[in-house]
Amino acid sequence: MRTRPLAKVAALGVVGALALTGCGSSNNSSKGGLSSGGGGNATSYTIAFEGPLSGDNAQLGINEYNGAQLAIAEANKDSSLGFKVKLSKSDDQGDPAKAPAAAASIIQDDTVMGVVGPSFSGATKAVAAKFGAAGISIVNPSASAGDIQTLGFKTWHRIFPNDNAEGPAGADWIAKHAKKVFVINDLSAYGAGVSASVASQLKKDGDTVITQGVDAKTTDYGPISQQVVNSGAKAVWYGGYDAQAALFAKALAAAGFKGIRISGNGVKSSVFTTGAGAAGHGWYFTCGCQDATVAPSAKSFTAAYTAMFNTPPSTYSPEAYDATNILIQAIKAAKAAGSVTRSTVNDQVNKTDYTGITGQISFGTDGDLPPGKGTVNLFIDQGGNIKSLGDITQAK
Amino acid sequence: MTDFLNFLIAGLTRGSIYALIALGYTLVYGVLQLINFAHSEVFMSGAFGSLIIVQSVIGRGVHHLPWYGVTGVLLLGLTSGALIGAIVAWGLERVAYRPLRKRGAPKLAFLISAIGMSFFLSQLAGKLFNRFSDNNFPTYYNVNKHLFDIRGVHISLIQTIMIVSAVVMMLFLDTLVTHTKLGKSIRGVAEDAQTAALMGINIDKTISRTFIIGGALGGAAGFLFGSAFTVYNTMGFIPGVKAFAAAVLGGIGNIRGAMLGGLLLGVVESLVPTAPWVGGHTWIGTQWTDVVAFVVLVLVLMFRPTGILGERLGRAA
Amino acid sequence: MTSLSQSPDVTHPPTTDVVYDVRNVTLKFGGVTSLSDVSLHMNRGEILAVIGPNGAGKTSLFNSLTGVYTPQEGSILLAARVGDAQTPVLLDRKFGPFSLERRSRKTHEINHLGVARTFQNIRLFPALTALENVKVGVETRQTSGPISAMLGMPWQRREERESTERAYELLGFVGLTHRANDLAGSLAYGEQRRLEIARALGTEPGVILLDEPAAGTNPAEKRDLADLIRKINVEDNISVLLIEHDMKLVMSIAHRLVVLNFGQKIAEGSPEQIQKNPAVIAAYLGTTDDEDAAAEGGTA
Amino acid sequence: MSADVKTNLKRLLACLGLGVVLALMIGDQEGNQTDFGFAFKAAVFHPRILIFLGIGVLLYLAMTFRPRVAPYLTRAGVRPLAAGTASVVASYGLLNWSDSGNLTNGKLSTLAHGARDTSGISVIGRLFFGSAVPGLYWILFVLAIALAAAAIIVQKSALAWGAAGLSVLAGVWGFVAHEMVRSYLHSPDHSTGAFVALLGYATIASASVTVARTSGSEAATGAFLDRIFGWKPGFPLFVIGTAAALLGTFWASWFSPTDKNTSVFGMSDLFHGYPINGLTSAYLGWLVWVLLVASVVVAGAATWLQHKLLGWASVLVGAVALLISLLSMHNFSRIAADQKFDGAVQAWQNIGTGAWTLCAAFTVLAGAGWMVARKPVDAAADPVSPRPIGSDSLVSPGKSFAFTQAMLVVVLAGALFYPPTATGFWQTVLVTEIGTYVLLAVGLNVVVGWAGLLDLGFIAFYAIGSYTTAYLTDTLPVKPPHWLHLSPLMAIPFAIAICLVAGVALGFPTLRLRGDYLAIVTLGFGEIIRIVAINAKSITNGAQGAFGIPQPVVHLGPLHLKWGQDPLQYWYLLLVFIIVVVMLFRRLENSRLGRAWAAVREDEVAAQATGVNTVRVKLLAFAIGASTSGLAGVFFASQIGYINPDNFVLNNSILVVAYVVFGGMGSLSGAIAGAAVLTWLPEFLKAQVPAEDRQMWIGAVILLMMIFRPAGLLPAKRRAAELSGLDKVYSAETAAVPAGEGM
Repeated sequence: MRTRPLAKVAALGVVGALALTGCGSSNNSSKGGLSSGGGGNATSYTIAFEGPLSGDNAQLGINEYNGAQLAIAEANKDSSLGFKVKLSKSDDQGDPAKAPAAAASIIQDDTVMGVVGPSFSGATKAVAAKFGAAGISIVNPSASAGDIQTLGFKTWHRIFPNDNAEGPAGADWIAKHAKKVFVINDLSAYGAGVSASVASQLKKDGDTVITQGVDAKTTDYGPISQQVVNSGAKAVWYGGYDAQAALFAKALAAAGFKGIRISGNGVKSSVFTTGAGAAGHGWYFTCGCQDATVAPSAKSFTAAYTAMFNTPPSTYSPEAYDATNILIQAIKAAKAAGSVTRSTVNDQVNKTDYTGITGQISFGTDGDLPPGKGTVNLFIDQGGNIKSLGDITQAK
Repeated sequence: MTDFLNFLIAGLTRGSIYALIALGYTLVYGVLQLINFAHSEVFMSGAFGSLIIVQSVIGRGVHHLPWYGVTGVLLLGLTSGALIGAIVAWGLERVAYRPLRKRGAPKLAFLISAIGMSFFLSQLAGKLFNRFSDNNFPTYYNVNKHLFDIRGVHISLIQTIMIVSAVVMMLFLDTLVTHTKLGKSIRGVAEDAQTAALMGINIDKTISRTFIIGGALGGAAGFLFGSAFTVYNTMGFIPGVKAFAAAVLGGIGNIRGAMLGGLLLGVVESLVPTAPWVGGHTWIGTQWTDVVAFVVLVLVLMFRPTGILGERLGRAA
Repeated sequence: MTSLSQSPDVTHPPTTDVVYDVRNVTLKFGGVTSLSDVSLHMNRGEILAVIGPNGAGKTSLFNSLTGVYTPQEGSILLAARVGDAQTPVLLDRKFGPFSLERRSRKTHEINHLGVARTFQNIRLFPALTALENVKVGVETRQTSGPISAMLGMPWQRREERESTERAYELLGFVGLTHRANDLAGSLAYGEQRRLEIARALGTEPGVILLDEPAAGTNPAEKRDLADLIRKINVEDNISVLLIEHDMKLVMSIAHRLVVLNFGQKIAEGSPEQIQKNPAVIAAYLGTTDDEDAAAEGGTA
Repeated sequence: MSADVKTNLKRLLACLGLGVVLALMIGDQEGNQTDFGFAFKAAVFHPRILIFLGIGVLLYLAMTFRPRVAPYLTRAGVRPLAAGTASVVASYGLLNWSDSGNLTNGKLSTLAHGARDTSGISVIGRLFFGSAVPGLYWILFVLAIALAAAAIIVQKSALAWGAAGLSVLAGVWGFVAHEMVRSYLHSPDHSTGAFVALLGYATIASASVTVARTSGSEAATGAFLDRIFGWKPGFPLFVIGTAAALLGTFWASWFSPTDKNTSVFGMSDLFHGYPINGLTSAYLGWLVWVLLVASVVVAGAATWLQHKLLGWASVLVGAVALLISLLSMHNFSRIAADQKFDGAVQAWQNIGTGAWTLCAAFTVLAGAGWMVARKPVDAAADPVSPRPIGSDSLVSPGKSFAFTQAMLVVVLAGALFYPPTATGFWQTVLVTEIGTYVLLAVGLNVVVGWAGLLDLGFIAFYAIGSYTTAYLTDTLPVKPPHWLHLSPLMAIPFAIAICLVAGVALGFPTLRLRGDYLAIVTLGFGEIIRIVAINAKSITNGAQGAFGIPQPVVHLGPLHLKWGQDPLQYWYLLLVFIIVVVMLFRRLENSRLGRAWAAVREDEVAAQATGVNTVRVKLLAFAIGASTSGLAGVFFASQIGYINPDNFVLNNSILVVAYVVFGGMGSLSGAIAGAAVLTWLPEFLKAQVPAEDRQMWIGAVILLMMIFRPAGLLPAKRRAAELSGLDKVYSAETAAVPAGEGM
C-alpha cells in the first residue's frame, strides 16, 4: 500500500509547526537563535490589544493599553505561571471602518490567544464576528453599548455593566433628588446610548426630562450651560467623556448652575478632576466598578500604574487591566487542562470567575455579565479626589 | 429678555474668537485667493506657545492674582501667542506656499499642501505636548467672575476680555490695512499682484507679512481660547472650519466682512438652536447647532453669492 | 403666478431682415453708467463694426448682447439665423402687473439661438488641443448624453466622428489643420485668434461677434484676418458684428459702423459717412488709436 | 558677495532648522505632565540632536555643492542606481523579511540577529546574516553602491563590472539566505523584503552594466524606457512574463506553506491517490509544463515577429492556460480542504506563491500578445484621425503608449494574483482601505479633477449610499416596504439613483457659487448629512448605527455566489467595480461631456459663450461623482456589515480630496495611485513608527509631494498645461458682478 503523504503531513497540524520551531532552537546556546522567544520551557503566548492608539480618541486607547501592559508585566514577573505573555497592539483609531484591518493583523498572528478590546462599541460590532470566526476570545474593557450581547458574537465577553444597566441605576438615583432633569449627550455612540437609557428611565420614574446633544468636538459650552440654567432643571446628566465634561463643568459653573451634576463611567477620571478644577467639585459619577480606595488590590494597582507610566490610571485603565488578567488566567487554566489553543482559551474565558480591581467578574451565555451581577456604585469628586459613596441603590 | 441677552453675550464671545481666526483666512485669501487650511494650526500653536511661555514666566502654582497681575498675564499671553502664531505662520508660508508659488502650482495643490502642513503641525504638537494631561492655563484669576450682573444679565471676566481684545485687534487691523504703507501694499497685491509688482511692491515680502499679521491675530486668539477653555493639539480644527465659514459668510477677502461673519455666526450658533425668545430649549436643540450654522451660510450665499459684504480686500462695505 | 414672459416688455414691429434689434439699452455698474440709451440694429448678412475710444462701452455692449451682463433698461431682440422669429434676450419676471426682476437669457442659451463670439483677450481652453477646442463648440449642438458615452453607443460614436470631421473642416477653414493635435495654449498668438474663430464657427452661428480680432497681430496677419472675416460673411452667410480699433481694417471690411463714446451712440452709417462725421472725428478719430484696451468694459 | 553669504547663511539656518524638526519628529512620545519643556529637552538637548544637526549640515552641503555634482547626476546609470539604492535600503531597513510570530518584528536586523546563531541554517546563510562579520549585508551593499558611484564618476568600466558582480552576489546571496531561513522556520511567509532587495540589486547591477557599456554620455531614462518598450511592443512583457513563469515553477512553493513547501514537482506525488479529477492530475503531472512552454513560445514569437495573428493566438493560449490552472488549483485545494490539511476549510486556501505567480505570468504573456494584436495600424499613414488626448496619452500612441499599456497589463496581473499571496492583514487593508478609497477617489476625480469643482463634502454621498443599503436590507429602525427587501448588490441601482438625486440637490442651489464658496458649502453639506445621521435616531438609529447589513449574494441562474468573512472575495468584487467604473469613466473623459468639463474648468465664461450649458455640465459632474461614491457606500456597508455616523466625518472628505490631488488631478491613474499610496502608507507605517505619529508622517509626505511635485504623482497630461495656475489673469467678466446680478 502506498503511503498517503497528504494525510501524513496533515496529522502534524498547526501545533506541530510550532513545535518544529521549538525543536530547532533547543540545541542552541543561550545567546540567541531565531526561536529564542519561544524556545526552552518558557512558552510564550500573545494577548492582543485592539483600540484607538491614534486619532481623536487615542487617549482612551492609551489608557487601556497601559492597563494591559501593567497586567502583562506583572504576569511575566510571576514565575509560577509557567509561560510568558506578550502584548501586541493593533490600532483601529476607534473607527469601525479601520477595525477590520486591525483585527486581521491580530488574527493572522498564530500566537495570539485572546484580545483585549476593541475599545469602542462601533469597532466591536464591526469585527467581533471576525474574531468569532477565528475562534479568538475577546474580552471587552470599555465597549458599553447595551445591544452588543444581543448580536450573537460567539467569543465576545464584557467585564462591566453595560449602558442599559448603568444608565437606569443612575437615573433612579437622580429621580430621588430632582423632578426636572437636563440630559445632555455628546452625540457619540457611548454618550448617546447611555443618555438615552438614563432619559427613558427618568421618564419612567415620572421626571420631566429635557434632552439635548452637544457635539463632542465642542469646546465652548457657554450656550448650553446657559440653557441648563434657564430651563430650571434641578439636575443635569452628561453622557460623554472626561475632557469634554471638564469643559462643560467649567461653563456650567460660570453660568451659575447650582443643582446636581452627574455623569457616567466615561468621565470618572483624573482628566476630569484636573481639567475641571474647582468647577468639578461636587460632580457625581456612576460606575459599574469598585471603589479604588477601598479595595486593596485596586490601591496597589494605582500605585504600580503610576510608577510605571508616570501618570495616574485614567478612564478604563482598571478595566483593561482586569480584562488582560482574565485572559492570562484563562491561558493558565487552558494550559493546566492540557492544550492552549484559541478555542480552549475561549472555553476557559467562558468559565471565568475572577475578582479583579473593578469587581467580581463572570460571564453569562451571551458574554455579558450575568443579570444582577456587577453593582453600580456612585462616586463624587470631592475637592479633586474621586470618592466612593457606595452602591448607588443604597446611596443617598 | 434676560435670557436673550445672556445667550447673545455667549454668542458674541464665541463669535469674537471666530472673527479673530477668520481674519487670518481673509487676509491670506485677499492676497493669494487661497484658503489657508493650516491657519487652524497657527491658532493651535499660539495656544500652546502662550501656555508654555506664560507658565514658565509666571509658574503654575500662582493663583488669584490681583488686577495688575491679571493684566500682566493677559498682555504676556497675548503677545506670546501672537509671537508664536506669527512665527509659525511665517514658516508656513515659506515651507508650504512659497515653493509652490514659485513653481506655479495649481490652486488645489496649495490647498493640499496646507492640509499636509495642518496634519503635520497638529500631530507634531500632539507628539510633543499632548501628554500634558493638564493642558489648561492655571487659574491665575477667576475667569468666570461676573464682571457685570445687571438684573440677571451677566458678563464674565473672560467674556469681557475676549470680546474687548477681539474688537481692539480688529480695529487695529482695519486701521493697519486702510491707513499704513504696508496696508496699501497688501491691498495692492490683493487687487492685482502683477500691477502691484510693476509699481515696485515686493510681492514676496508683502505676502510674508500678510501671513505674519494673520498669524499674530490667530495666535492671540489661540491664547484667548486656551485661557477660556483648554489647549490640545486638534483644538484648531473645529474653530478653524467655523472661522472659514464665517469668513465666507462675511465675504472672504473682506476684513470687515470677516468680523461681521464671525460675530454673526457665533450669535446664530448661540441663539437659534436654543431659541430663548420662544422660551424653549426644545425648539431646535443644540444637537443641530452645526446644521443651523451651515444652513444659514447656504441661505446667505444663495442670496448674496459673494457673502454679506462682498469680496475684495480693502473695498470693505 | 410668477411667470417668465416670453414677450418683450416693449412691442416691436416684426422686422425679418434684422439680426439684432437693440433699443434704448442702459447698463449700469453701481453708480457708473456703461451704456446709456443705446439703440442700434444689425441687418442680416452685413458686417457691422462698433468702434469707439477706450471705455466707450463696446465690450459692455457685446456682453449685453450675449447675456453676460443684464442691462437695466431697454430691450434686445434677436433673430440670428435665417427664418428665426425674433426672440427677446432680456426677460422680465412678472408678478401680475409688476415687473419683479429682470434677467438676461443665459449666455449659452443665446449661443444656442445662433450667436457666437470671440473675446478681446483670447479665451481658449489652453489645456485642450486645437481640435478639441473646436469640438467643444461643435458638440454643443449634439444630443448624446453621458450614459451613451460611457456605454459607447453607436449613435454616440457617430456623433463623435461627425464632430471630429466638422472640427477638421473648420480648422482647415481657418488654416490650422497642421496644429490640430497641439495644445491650444502652445499656439502662436495669431493662431489662437483664428482658433477662437473656428471654435465660434463650430456652434453653427447665424451671427458672430468678434471682439478686437486684430489686436496684437502683425500687418500680414491682419490681411489674412480681413480675408477670413469676409469669407465667413460671404461663404457661410454669417452676419458679423465687429469691435476693432484698427481703422484701416474696419474701413476695409465693414459695411456699416456704429460709434460709441462714453456709453452713448454718437454716430451710425457707412464707412464713408463715419469718416466724415464731425462728432466722430472730435470724439474718436482725432484722439487715439491705442491698442491697449485693458481698462475697457466691465471695470469701467 | 555679501548677498551670496547671506543666501548661504539662510540656507544653512534652514537646513539646521530642518534637522531640529526631524529631531522632534523622530523619537518616543515625549512630554511629561509635570515638567514643561521636557519634550524639547529630550528632543533637543540630548546628544542625539547632533546627529540631526549633522543631517542638516549634510543637506546644506548637498544643496550648496549641487551645481558641482550636477553634471555627474545626468550621467547614464545614475537614476537606476538611485532607484536600486532606495529599494535596497527600504528592503533592509523597513520591509519584513519574515512573518514568524516568534520574532518581535520581521525586519532584517531582527531576523539576522537571530539567524546568525541558529545552527539549523547553513553556514552560507549565517555568513550573510553576519555570523562572522556583523552586518555583512550592509557592508556588501555600501561596497556595491560605492563601486558603482566610483565607476560613474571616473568612468572606468572595470569598476563598473566589479560593482555589477558585487550587487548580483549580494542580491542572490540575500535571497538564498532568506530561503534558508524560510525553509528552516517552516511558517507561513508573506514577506517581501528579500524579493525587493533582489530587485534593487538587479537594478544596481543593470545600472553598473549601463555604466560599463557607455561612456559618460547623458542619460535620458524616460527616452530609454520608451525605446525599450516601443522597440517591439509587448516584448518587455514577454520577458517579464517568462521570468515570472520560471520563478513560479522552479522556485516558489505551490502548496501549503506551513506544513509542506511543495514545489510544482512534488505536487503530483503529494496528491497521488486522492480523488483529484483527470484534468488536475494531468495538470500536475505534465500539462502545466506544456501550457508554460506553449504560452512562452507563442508569446515570444508574437512579440518578436510582431505578427497580429500570433498575437491573438498568444492571448488565446494565455487565457486557456490561465483557466486550466485556476480549475486545477480549485480542484486540488478543495480536495486538501476536505482532508482538513493544514487547517484549511475551503477551496483556494493554502495555495502557495508559485501557483499564483504562474497565473500572473500567463496573464502577462496573454497581455503581451494583446499588445501585438491591438497595435495601431500605422498612425503616420492616417494624419486626419484624431489622437485621443486622454489623461494618460497626450503624446502620440507610439512609445509611451506602449509603456502605458505594458504597465496596465502588469498592474492588472498584480491586482488579480498578488492579493492571494499577501497576509490576511494586507488583504483586509486592500479591501477596507485601499480599494474602497480608490473607488471614492475615482468618483471625486470627476468633480475635482475634471469639472474643477472643489467638493469638501464628498463623503456625504458615501454615507447616503451606505444608509440606503442599510435601509433596503432592513437594518434601520425605519423599515422598507416588503417588496423592497433587497440583497446588498440589488441595492446598488437604488443607491446610485439616490446619490444622483442628492448630488443634483446639493448642486442646484450652490453651483452658481465659485470655487471656495462652493468648498465651504459642500463641506457644510457633508457635516449636515453626518449630523442628521446622528440625530435622526428614529430613522438611522443615531450614533449606534446599523448592524447586521447582510453580505452580498449573487443568484444568477446556475451561479450562486455568497460572500463571507474572507477579504479576498470582497477584493475581487471591488476589483470588478473599479474596473467597470474606470472603463466607463475613460470613455466619458474623451466624450463630449469630458471635453465640456475641461472647458468649464478652464474658462467658464468662454465655455458659456461657446454654448456649453455650464450648470448642466457641473450638475452632471456632481451627480456622476456622487453616484460612484454611492456605489462605494453600498460596497462598504455590506462588506463591513455595520455602519455608524463615525465613518463619515469631515476628515475623510478632506482626505479623499488629498488623494486625488496627491495622485494628480484629472488623471484616472493618478487618482487611483494617489488613493492607493496614501491609504497604504498609514498601514505600512504601523510597522515603522509609533501609531500616534503616523498622521504626522503622512502630513509630511503630502507636504513634500506638493512642494516638489505639485502636479501630483501621475499628473494628467491635460492638467499639466495648466501649471501656470496663479498667473492666470481673470478678466473683467468674472471679477465684476454687475448690479443686476444680485438676484
